[in-house]
Amino acid sequence: MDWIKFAYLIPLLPLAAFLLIVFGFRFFKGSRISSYVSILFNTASFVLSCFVFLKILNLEHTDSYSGPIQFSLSWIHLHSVSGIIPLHLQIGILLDPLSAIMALMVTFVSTLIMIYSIGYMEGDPGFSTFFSYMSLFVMAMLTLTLSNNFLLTFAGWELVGLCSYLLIGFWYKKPSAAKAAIKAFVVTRTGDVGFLIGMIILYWKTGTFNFIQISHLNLPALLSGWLLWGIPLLIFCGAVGKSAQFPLHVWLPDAMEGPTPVSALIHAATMVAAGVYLVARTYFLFVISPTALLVVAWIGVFTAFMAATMALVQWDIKRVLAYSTISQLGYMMLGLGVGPIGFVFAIFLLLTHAFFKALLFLGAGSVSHPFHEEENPFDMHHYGGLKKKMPHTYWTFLFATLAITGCPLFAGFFSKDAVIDSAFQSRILTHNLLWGLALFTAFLTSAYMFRMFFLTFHGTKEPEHQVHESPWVMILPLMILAVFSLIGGWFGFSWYRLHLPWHDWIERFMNPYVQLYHIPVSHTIDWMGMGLGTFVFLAGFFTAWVLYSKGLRFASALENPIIKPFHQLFVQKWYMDEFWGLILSLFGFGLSSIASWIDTNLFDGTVRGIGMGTGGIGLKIRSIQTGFVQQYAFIIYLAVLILIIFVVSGGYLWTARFF
Amino acid sequence: MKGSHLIIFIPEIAVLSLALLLLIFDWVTPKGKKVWIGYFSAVMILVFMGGFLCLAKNRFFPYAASFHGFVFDAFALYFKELFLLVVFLATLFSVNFFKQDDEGQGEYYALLLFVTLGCFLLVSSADLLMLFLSFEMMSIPLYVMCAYRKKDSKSSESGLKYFLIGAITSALLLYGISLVYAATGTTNLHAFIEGLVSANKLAYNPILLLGLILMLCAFCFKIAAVPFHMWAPDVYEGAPAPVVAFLAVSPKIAVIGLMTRLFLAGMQPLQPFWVFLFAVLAAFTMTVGNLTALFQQNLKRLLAYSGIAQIGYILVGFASIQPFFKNMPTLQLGYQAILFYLAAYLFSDLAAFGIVTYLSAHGIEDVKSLKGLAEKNPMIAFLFLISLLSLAGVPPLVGFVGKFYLFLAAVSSRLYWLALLGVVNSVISLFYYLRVARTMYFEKEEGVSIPYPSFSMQVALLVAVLGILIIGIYPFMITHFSLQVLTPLSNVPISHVMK
Amino acid sequence: MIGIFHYLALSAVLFCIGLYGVLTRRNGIAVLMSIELMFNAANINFVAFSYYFKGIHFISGEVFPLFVIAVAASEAAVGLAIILSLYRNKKTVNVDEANQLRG
Amino acid sequence: MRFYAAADEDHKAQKGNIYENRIRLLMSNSVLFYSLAVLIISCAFAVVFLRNIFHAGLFLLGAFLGVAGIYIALFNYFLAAVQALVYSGAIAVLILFGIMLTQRHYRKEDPSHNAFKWIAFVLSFGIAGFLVDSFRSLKPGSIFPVKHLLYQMGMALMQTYAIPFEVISALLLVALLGAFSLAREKEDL
Repeated sequence: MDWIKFAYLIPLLPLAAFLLIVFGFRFFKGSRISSYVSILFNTASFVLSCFVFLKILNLEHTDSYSGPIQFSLSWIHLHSVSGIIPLHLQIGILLDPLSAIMALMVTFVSTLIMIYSIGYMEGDPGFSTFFSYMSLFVMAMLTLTLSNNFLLTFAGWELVGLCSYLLIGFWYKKPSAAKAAIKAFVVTRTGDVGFLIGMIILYWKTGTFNFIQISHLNLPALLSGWLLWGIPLLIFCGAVGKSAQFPLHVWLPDAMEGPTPVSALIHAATMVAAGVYLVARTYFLFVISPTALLVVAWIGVFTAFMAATMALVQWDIKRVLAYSTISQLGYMMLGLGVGPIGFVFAIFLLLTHAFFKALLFLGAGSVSHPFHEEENPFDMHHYGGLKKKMPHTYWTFLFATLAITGCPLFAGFFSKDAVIDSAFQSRILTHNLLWGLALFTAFLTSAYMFRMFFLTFHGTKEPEHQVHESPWVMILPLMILAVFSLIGGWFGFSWYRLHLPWHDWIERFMNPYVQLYHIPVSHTIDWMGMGLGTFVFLAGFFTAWVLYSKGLRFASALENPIIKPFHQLFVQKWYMDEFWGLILSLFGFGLSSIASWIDTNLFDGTVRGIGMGTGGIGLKIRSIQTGFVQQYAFIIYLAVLILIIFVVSGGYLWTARFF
Repeated sequence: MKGSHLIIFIPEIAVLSLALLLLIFDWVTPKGKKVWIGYFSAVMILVFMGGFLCLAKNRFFPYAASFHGFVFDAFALYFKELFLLVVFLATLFSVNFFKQDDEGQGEYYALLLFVTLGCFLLVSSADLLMLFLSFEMMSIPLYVMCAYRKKDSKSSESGLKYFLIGAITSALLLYGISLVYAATGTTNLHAFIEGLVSANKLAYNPILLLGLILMLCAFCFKIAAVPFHMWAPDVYEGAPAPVVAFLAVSPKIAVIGLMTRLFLAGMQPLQPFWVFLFAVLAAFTMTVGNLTALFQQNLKRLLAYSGIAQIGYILVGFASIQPFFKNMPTLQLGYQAILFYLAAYLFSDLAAFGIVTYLSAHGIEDVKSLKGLAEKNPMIAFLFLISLLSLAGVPPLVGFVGKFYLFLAAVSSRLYWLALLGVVNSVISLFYYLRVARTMYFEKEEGVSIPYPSFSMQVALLVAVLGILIIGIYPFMITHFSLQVLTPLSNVPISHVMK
Repeated sequence: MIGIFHYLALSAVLFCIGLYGVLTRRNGIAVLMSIELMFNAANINFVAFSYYFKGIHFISGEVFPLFVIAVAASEAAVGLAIILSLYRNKKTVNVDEANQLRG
Repeated sequence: MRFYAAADEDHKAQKGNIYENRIRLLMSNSVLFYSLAVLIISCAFAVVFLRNIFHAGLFLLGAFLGVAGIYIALFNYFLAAVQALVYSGAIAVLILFGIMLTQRHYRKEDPSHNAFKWIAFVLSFGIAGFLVDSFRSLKPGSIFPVKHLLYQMGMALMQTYAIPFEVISALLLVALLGAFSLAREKEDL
């Protein structure tokens, strides 16, 4: 049985869960059934993704592999008379290594997070609603992932944005949550405008939305002049918004107002990675334009650096993680931007990052669980010395920290450091600058992560609250994710040539891309890269240990005239919120004054006139309706009379000339 | 006529037998079990729907067959499936409108089926006599059903108004038919069309045009096009709610189907004459419907005017059918758009009327009394919102896709002003749909909560709303089917006639 | 010599008298009677055309009135039932007094 | 026109048939037509103008009978019989019953016509003028009688119009059902 045909069920199963919960709402209310429904359908989707993944894996190692698999359905098909292009839009799914592994990751992580949410959301009045939104989100994310054309991708793209909005504002009674939801919506939408414009120009030039069809076209010939770098950059705008890259990163830290599982799933593991995925999916547009690639790389590395500096000074544990997410996404963009050499590593980082970042968020949720009566349960001022009280959380959190900071043998060591080294390997002078900045950021990463870790779990502070370990339903996903944070990296250290059986697994899996984009494969062991990676990890660790592990020694350092302005800059988030506020107000002021002038002088009169006019006509027509049946007959009769005169006088011959 | 030829009448025979069976059932069902009559009817209708589809797939889908003024083809079958869907939903709406032991339930459902039979015959008719009879078959039971609530003077008045206007237009139709017969010497549509096509001179025979105009007036009455629309709001307001749901959809679809068949089969020579008429009718119907709806407080009246506006949009499709495009008439967007919009209208309007039926059973008749509905009953409010947004044409719901096709058709026929007017009208219509939505969602009122709808109502609403969503998201289902349905109709008028 | 035109003129006049009655009579039953006059006018047309222009379909015109008579009977029956039902509720058969529904 | 040409050929073929004398008789005798026309139109005027609704009903009977006469003038005796039986015998009587049932609350001082009566009068006869005017273009066709008209009608009813014949039976059933359920005293909905 060729069950790969059922791959379209992967996004449809979570949709079914969503519909079931929505329509069964009143039966599920106040019970856990909705969570079971979500998890069941999600698991089914995960199993299906596994099958698809294995199938693709097998296909590639046989001779029968003949490019990506697509299933398409006609969506809108209009014949039309002359003058208008026949419109034939399709929807369909595309199964290739990239989408298969992404779908696998999304379903896997979301299943674990849903299991975790049973414990976390226990007793919340919006329990069922929460799970329905989560299912809808997973469906949208999978649509985006598996789509074979821009149109469906865009639909999924907007739908994940909507779900993110709903879930950030889930506790909408908190004003900050409502505000953050709107901010996230507006900021990401700014980027989407670019995406939409780029997509439409591309359709106009190529006549199709299909990824594969476009990638087979001779693009440099079709897209001349500025379009060659303009289109990829317009599409990159969408990625900048969704993946929270500079300068549109400002929404992500505020998005932490949502429930923690939402932060873990949407704002760490999946949705924010969608921007990276989009760039990877449309990489055929980027590789033809070095300019576009350079912009991507620089935005990526600068975002990584800036976010890391801000993460250094945050006191809210979830905000530290949010900035770290932005920083890691910057690394992924860097990997894509340095050219094909970093492509595979960027994807690899995307996957491993999903595991350890989800784990970090869930761990933070677990940590904050006992503090839920505080005004801000995520404030690290409350924490300290939690190691003894929450051993499971502690150990899993440690694994994630080691993974993200690049401790040898953990996932980040293989993925993140590979991305950094790919910048070095590309042997372009400017790229070496990128590499330097990226390496320094790796040091900062190590520093801020351990700062957070020490502040939370070490120290001698005795917590005021009755601290307890979280329930098993929350711990179990943590443990699974911890295992993957450790071994996740082992599947892809080909670049280090350590010659284990699965040593170049990710590279082999990505083989179609390696061939498509002519990705050079290195055959030497890069001792220097490994050494430097380990070095910056250790440097960051010791910096944090010296400053934070043994009580707080940094207070005096803050008074140092050199450090103080930087500290101020970081605490104020590089004044980015103010920057946008200024732009908005300047722009808004200019625009609004023009608009108000037009409004008062031009439109208002007209609109009011039209409004009164239509209203007046409406009332007049209504007053004809007297309820007197013979009057209706009379009007019909008058109409008949007019029509008869129209015929008998030959008026139709006269009017026919106009058509 | 051989016995085996009866197969082309299977849909009609099935519906007629079910109607008669229900009458007998009403007689033998003991008191206290009467409610099952409705369920039985609904289940049987569902069986018919499946059965006809299977028949179509296996036996005679690509073929067209006719027997003396009765045509059976894929086009008719498409409409018959739509009618069955309407009567299925209307039956489910009605189940809880009756009290448990009410008399006359069997008759009521039988009358619904008789109207459906009339609609069946209308889209299958290829003879003016057949057309007239099926037109009457469609109307007479509806007159009765409008006045079905006998103790309510509003219901009687509604029946009277519908009857009087209906009878007058029947007389117009009949007189028109007699004039058409005078001009062409035949009542058979195919003979008539052959005559039209072969002799263009006939097309400008004033007697023929007079006859056709009078017939058109009768059709316009049924579909409530301006200025033949004035009965609609009054009748809708007074008639029982489930009857209105049925009345607002089935006959309109049937008449539009008949008009499509007439055009597709051979009104092309008369096209320059029609296009102006339909453009003007469409413009007036849309605009008057929407403007008047702005001020309506009563929900049924609001939906009546909204339905008038919807018909205006469909007439845009008729106006954009282009003249002298004989080689590929079905490739014209106009036909496809009309067929698609009918399905869109069916789902959206039935969902809205279903909810109005449910609300009126709980004493809510006005927009004002919807206050706080979103708090009291979020599911109903949500479903109502979806159906209203679909009527307004908001993506990704089915109404949007339908309007998109219609206006695209108008643009492709260079009727830019009409397309523009249509868009402006859609915007105007948003005002009153959103007024309802605002009342439901943002105006608070403490009050008793409204119970959840009954099982049958839930099933019906679910079907309608899922239709809105699924076809809206994946319109190819219907566009593909409508293309299949249209193609044989235009290429081969009627290939073989059974003797 | 009486030709087709005479019959048609007769039917047109009859039709318009019926129309006048429909538009102006207040009594619902009188409106019903006027509608019957309109039906009869159409019937005269059918038979006259069939008689004067005999083509292959002449029989349609001869048979059509039979059906119209049956339809008229059923319309009259239903119409009277509705008018009676209104009469029970409002104690009047005047159609212009049925104007509860309006606006 | 094809149809008309065919009719002419038919006509030639049927020359000299037995009905010819009677045709001449009837057609030359325009007195019959005009007297019937005067009867019908005066009865119709009475129907729409008379104040007394019962008298109007009686004149309706007269108009129906006049139309039956027109059918005789057009040699369709069967239709004339049906007209006399069904229209005059059933429908008119039904209407008269209806009148009698609703006379209890009759107020004599009420106007019998509504406010449209003048404008409707002008416009109705305007429309008649238009119709008559457009009929002028019709050429008077050639006439001939049909042999065994009743037989042909019967065959048509059983063959060509078999389906409408079935439909009309269903329609009558529906009307019966509807009238019955409305006339029944009990509340239905």
